[in-house]
Amino acid sequence: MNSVVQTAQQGGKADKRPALPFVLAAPAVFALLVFLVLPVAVLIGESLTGPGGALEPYVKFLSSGYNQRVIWRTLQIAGATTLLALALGLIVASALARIGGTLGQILLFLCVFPLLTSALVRSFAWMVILGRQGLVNTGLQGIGLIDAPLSLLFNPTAMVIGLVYLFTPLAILTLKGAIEAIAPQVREAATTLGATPIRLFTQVTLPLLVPSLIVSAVLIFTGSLAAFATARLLGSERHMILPTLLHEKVMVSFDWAAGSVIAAVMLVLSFAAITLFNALGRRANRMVD
Amino acid sequence: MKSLQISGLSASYGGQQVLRDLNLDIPAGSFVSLLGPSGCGKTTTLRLVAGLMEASAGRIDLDGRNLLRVPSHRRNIGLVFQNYALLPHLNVVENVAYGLRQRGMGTAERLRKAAEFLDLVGLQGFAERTPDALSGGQKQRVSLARALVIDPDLMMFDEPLSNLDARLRLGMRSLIRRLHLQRQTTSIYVTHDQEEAFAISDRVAVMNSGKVEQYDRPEVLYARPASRFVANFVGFENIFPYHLISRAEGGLTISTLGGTLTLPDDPTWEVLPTGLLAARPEALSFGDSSIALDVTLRTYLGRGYAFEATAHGTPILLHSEHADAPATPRLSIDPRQITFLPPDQLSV
Amino acid sequence: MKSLQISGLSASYGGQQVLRDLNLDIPAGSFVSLLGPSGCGKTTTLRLVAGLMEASAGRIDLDGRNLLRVPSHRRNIGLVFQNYALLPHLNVVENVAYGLRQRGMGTAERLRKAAEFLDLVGLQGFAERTPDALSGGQKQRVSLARALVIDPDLMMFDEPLSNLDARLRLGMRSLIRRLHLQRQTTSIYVTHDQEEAFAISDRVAVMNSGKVEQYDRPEVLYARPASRFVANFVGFENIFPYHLISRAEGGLTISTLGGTLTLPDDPTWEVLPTGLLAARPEALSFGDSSIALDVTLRTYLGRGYAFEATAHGTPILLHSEHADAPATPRLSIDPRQITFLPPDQLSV
Amino acid sequence: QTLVVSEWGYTPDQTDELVNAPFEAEHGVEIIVETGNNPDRLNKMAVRGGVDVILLTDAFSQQGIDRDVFGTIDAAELSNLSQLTEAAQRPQGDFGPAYAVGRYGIIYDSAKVEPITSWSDLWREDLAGQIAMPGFNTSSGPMTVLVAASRVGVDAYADPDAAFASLAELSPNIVKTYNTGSELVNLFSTGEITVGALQDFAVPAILAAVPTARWAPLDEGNFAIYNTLNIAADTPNRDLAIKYIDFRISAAVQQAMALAVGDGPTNTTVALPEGEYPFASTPDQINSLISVDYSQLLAVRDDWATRWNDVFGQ
Amino acid sequence: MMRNLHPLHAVAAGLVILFLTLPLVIILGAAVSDTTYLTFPPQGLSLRWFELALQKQNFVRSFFTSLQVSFAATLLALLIGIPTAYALVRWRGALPAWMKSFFFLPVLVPEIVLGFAMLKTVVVDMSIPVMPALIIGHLVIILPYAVRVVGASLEGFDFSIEDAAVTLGASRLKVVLTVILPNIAPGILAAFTLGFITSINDVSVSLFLTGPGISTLPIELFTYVEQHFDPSVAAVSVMMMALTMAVMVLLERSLGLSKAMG
Ligand SMILES: Nc1ncnc2c1ncn2[C@@H]1O[C@H](COP(=O)(O)OP(=O)(O)OP(=O)(O)O)[C@@H](O)[C@H]1O
Ligand SMILES: Nc1ncnc2c1ncn2[C@@H]1O[C@H](COP(=O)(O)OP(=O)(O)OP(=O)(O)O)[C@@H](O)[C@H]1O
Ligand SMILES: NCCCCNCCCN
Ligand SMILES: [Mg+2]
Ligand SMILES: [Mg+2]
Repeated sequence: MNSVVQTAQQGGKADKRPALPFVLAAPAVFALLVFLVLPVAVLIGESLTGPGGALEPYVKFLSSGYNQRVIWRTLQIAGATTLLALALGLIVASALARIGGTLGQILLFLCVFPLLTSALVRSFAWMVILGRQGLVNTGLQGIGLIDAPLSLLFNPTAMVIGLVYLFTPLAILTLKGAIEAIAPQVREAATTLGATPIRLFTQVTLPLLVPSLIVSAVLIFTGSLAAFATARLLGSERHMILPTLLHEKVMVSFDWAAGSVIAAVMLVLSFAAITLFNALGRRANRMVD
Repeated sequence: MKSLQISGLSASYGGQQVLRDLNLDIPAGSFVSLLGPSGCGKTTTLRLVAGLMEASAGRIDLDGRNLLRVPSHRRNIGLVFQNYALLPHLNVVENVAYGLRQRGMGTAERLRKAAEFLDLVGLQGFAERTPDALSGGQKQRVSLARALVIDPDLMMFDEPLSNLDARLRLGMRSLIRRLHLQRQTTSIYVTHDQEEAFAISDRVAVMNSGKVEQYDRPEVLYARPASRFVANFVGFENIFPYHLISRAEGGLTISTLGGTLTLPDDPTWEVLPTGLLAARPEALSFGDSSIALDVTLRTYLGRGYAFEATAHGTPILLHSEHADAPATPRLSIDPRQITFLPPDQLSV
Repeated sequence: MKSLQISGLSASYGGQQVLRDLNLDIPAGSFVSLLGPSGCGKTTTLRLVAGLMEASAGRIDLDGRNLLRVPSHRRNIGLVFQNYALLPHLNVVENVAYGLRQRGMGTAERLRKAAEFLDLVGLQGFAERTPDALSGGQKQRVSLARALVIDPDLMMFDEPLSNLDARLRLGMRSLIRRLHLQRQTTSIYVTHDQEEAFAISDRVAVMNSGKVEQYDRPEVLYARPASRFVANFVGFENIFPYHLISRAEGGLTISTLGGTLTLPDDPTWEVLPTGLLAARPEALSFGDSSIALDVTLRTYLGRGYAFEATAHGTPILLHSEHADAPATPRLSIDPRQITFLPPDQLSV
Repeated sequence: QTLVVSEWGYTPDQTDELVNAPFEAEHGVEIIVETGNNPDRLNKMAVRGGVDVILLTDAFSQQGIDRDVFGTIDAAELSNLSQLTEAAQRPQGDFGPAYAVGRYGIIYDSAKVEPITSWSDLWREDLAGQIAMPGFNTSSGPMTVLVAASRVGVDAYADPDAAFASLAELSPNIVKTYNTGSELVNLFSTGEITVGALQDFAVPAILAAVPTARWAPLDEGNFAIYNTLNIAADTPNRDLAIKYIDFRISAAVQQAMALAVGDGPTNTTVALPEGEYPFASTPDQINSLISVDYSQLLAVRDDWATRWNDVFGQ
Repeated sequence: MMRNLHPLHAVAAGLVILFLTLPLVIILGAAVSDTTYLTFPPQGLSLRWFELALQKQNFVRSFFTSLQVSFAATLLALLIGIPTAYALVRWRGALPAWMKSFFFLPVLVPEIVLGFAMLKTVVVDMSIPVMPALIIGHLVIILPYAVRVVGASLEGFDFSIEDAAVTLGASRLKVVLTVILPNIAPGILAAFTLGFITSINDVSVSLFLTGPGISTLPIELFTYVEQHFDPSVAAVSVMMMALTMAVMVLLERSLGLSKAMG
């Protein structure tokens, strides 16, 4: 308790009730412990029980060539999505940061609105666009570029497009905030010290965005890793990724043991991604000079 | 050492014009302050010179070369910001070296030079810190070193001390003045603190609503402000109308504040038949003139007391060495601390 | 009008003690300032009196009643905050009426009374504005009215003017002083600005590291600070060691700064065989003593110039009416602006 | 009172009009329909119950039986049972009857591809990227393995390597493997595919969208798929559930559904007017259908699933 | 307005914004198409798919289930999230450092994993019925938003106004009611909106938690899209977007969206 009082914050509250913050947070902590931590722990616990040792289910799962391909595909799709969404997000965010007034607000609204509609609806829209009779094919046929419609749906590219569409608004929001948080004087200082616009971007803006890029990357990568609806609607059984495989095992083949292993693998990948991105972020920050 | 000429400079934000036909001649090697109230256009002027925004009209010449054609990052101007504007992801020495890096100087060389300038501002041993581990005063020193190290043709300061506490402010003020005397870089210094402007500058331009209202040596501004606006800004807190009754050999008689005053004349005064008399509080005290006072508040100043009073309905601030006002207080004026101004309609 | 006694008050944050055995006696109806550097415990003292934190030892009595037993919201203390602390979701008049509402006063009555206090602070016509539509000075007036309207037994101000610009600060200072003279509410005023403390207070407590170092009338503090710490705080910027050579009828001779000085004696001085001489910059000028100066920087002050110099290696700040230092500058001391202090080991 | 019926939800309007609404009216009960594909519904029912009657294809009802999800039904409880064909009465022992029989075959767009007359035609080079076929976890998925095996003349159970090698050759022609018949209808009507391996219940919908579509007469014949009705082991509404099943296998309902949505009737007393039907409408047609031995299939299911994934999960 | 924005940059940004906007426009177009399959540009113009969607019992029933689940879950999330956010911001140093990250765990655990885990533990082991299970599942995914958004509005909060209110005579409870809550009302509303929208759009967690006869609209839609590719899904999507838009406009009207989101 003593350390609690010691660190009591600004404004001078050596509070008379050091337990109060704990009491206030207790219901939420309880809810998460019982309904998140416990279920996930149980799941992982049960996945670690093979007849041939705790890790046996994992060895079995990971040694299958098919599963390896699923994992690799999942990572590739998540990686590609992350890079593309960050790039597109950066383009829009840096533009929006310079566009003020009503126009800026309208554009921001347009960028954010997709975030408020369900992933389902948004993936569904791409089915309409990429289909044989969709906008792209009719367009390309209309201008005579192709004569037979292309098969654009139900493949990893379609998934990546759908996911980039899903996550770019998130990148825009995060990055726009971060860009605006850079004091204009910092950029002006660099300019008066002789930085050309390009160097200003690479030496000042970009390094200062690293933390936000990392935050976005983590959210996008882990989000793509888990994107079930998009994978189901835009991918196909032939291009399973971990979430669709998990669903297949749990709800279709009723193989919950395999489902637990996949869930654990997904958790590990998510946390590994977070750790990796954070390490990258630290590295990038160290290397800026 | 280069000179700077600003001629006919105008600028606006959106539709609102904030600089109107501003002229300023800054001799090579001199230190000039822009003094004026908030919003009068001081920062805008610096930004135009630095190329951080565009002028709508006018010229800026550095030693005769038109600066407006040079892109901002090639102007070779050292700018010190009020909020320091250090690059948060670089440490202290990297910040100082940043400008040298843009100029293509090698790593070893620029770090050596940056270290040298850190010495100059008294920050030996802080090279490896990041900006957020510095106090305000230390940040401002880094900012100063960073601007100086590129050997700029012109140094500019935008209220560099206003985020520091009173004591630090004095130290930094001395440091800036000393460095200027040593390096003689032509400098423009923005402040709204009259005392600071006077202490540090060779010449001061008092700005009002986007124009220079008076541009002169501090001593002149202090003693002979040219307008009510400038007078107010340099501490003539009492300004009231007078009528000239007579000005003759050695004596000046005016009627003001419901009474009549006779003062020893000063030939440098421009006394119109009707105008304003401006007096610092130190010039006014209790005495025996025909002007009666009504004292409303006394405050202790340390050396002496200040009294708020009214004379003939006009509020007046005067000083006295004594704690108690006389029973029937009357005004006395020290002619060495007053000046005369044209009436309001004529002043701008 | 109630008196306040603080006795043996101690308080800590976590393990760190910030007030140690603080004593302060505030007579009913008087206006007392707590003056001290940042972190010395001024705010902590106010918070203890207001009941916003708990003391580890000591008593606080309001007219003999132990305040520490009364819960914070029943202490009936008006507190004016540096950052105004207006309730942002209420308009001006509702802010002022907030305390009355807590006291169960009816709507019509409390709005009428709030309006009356808005008049008092010169904010007629601002009743319906929200706080964010006010300037800093206006916010502080609302805050003042809000604290006054509840007719508190004690008014407390925590650096109420430090967020205002210089001009506003003077106006508000007068307003607070005037209101105090009119209402006579016992008041504690926290500031780290010596001039402000002196201007506004009946008595000033200079605080240092959680203790009161000197508590007296401003005039006494100004002329006879009791310690180096207080001297520094009230403007004795030059403090240097001396040895007493002789003190005889009408004359005092000391050796200091590598020379010898003879001054007309002042019986109120406490001159020890060895100690510190404290002098304001105004007390020092160029003259003809045996102490040689080395001038390093001149700055213009308006009325006169300040010179930074060293005497026998010690940095010195002195004033002069003239712009130019003599060719071989020597120190002169005005005995009316100096005082003597015990040597460092003895002072706290 | 409510009765929860779990089914595919493929033709909700007709089912409601011809089956559920009349039943509700007669028994004063509200029917809640839960929809989804076979495995989803079976699993949810197994995990959390709440379903009274479930409609599944025989492959999945067999799984349900193996997992003890269903209750047994005594033949005497169903007044209409005896009217059903032999095979439909007790297809899986003491459990529910089959109310419809479907065929697994091929449909193609005659305007866009050459006629198809054999299962082997699926392997034709001109059909590259044109075909959709059922995923492995559907009723008819594994049948494609049998087709692939017979194409190269081997027994899929005896020589799965050869069967799946044959299947692998089909892979380039497959655009998508689907999970529900309606998915296939979408693919067909949006032009994503021109050839589909499918159960015949989806044919009317495809014909409605693509009039040039043709059901292929296959040399090797079609596979039979029975749609069964079962009750939950723990249903509190057992009586009503049995009544529902009895109603659903009645001649009147089967006839109406046959005409409205093309469910192949199993009730021998259903008398359809002479004509061409998109389902096996005569005893001959029904008897010529190829039957799958589910006990054999379920035994190799996991192995085949892995092999299938290796082929298609590129 | 467009301070030194390079034309190429502006064009690139415009294209990306088009990429972000177009799909939703297309859904709108597809919804009013007169064809039985989904297509864009629409062929013919008809509202029949809207009509049809509103006649589908499953859609209507699941929509009301969704409303109930999302409303209950969001309310609960706020109820326990507001005190948490307050504790985290107000006693920044007093709570263990891991506490803040703890509340963001749900964001880091893939939803589909959470759904499966809850199916096993909450549904099967604890035998919690469908409706409460759905509400709990949604509560867990919304909680981080509630904590973060309310926390953000408290972040700029000047807690000295609490002290001011106390010295003016308000008890601690009164301070909460008359000072804190009114001042973070915009944040609470924003958190509510965000949580509600997140919840009502959820697929991955609900997928495992819906049960016989009790399903949420997205799950019904999901099942439907996989089976029927007709414009009624587009029509439902458009109606959902309209609802979202209405909520946002309402929020903007009553508070100013920028304020609420900030
Ligand atoms: N970005 C901007 N957009 C619109 N108007 C602006 C902008 N920046 C400044 N202004 C206006 O231009 C005028 C001059 O501003 P400027 O910043 O030059 O004043 P300043 O003299 O530096 O004031 P301060 O002492 O407050 O820094 C002011 O009226 C200000 O409101
Ligand atoms: N909440 C807190 N937790 C820990 N230490 C604190 C806290 N508040 C203040 N302190 C410490 O207590 C000491 C006294 O603080 P206090 O706020 O009373 O100083 P002050 O005299 O009001 O200073 P200032 O002029 O800066 O307002 C300081 O050392 C400060 O760092
Ligand atoms: N109208 C009922 C149709 C029965 C369809 N059986 C579907 C099997 C899906 N794999
Ligand atoms: Mg400025
Ligand atoms: Mg304080």
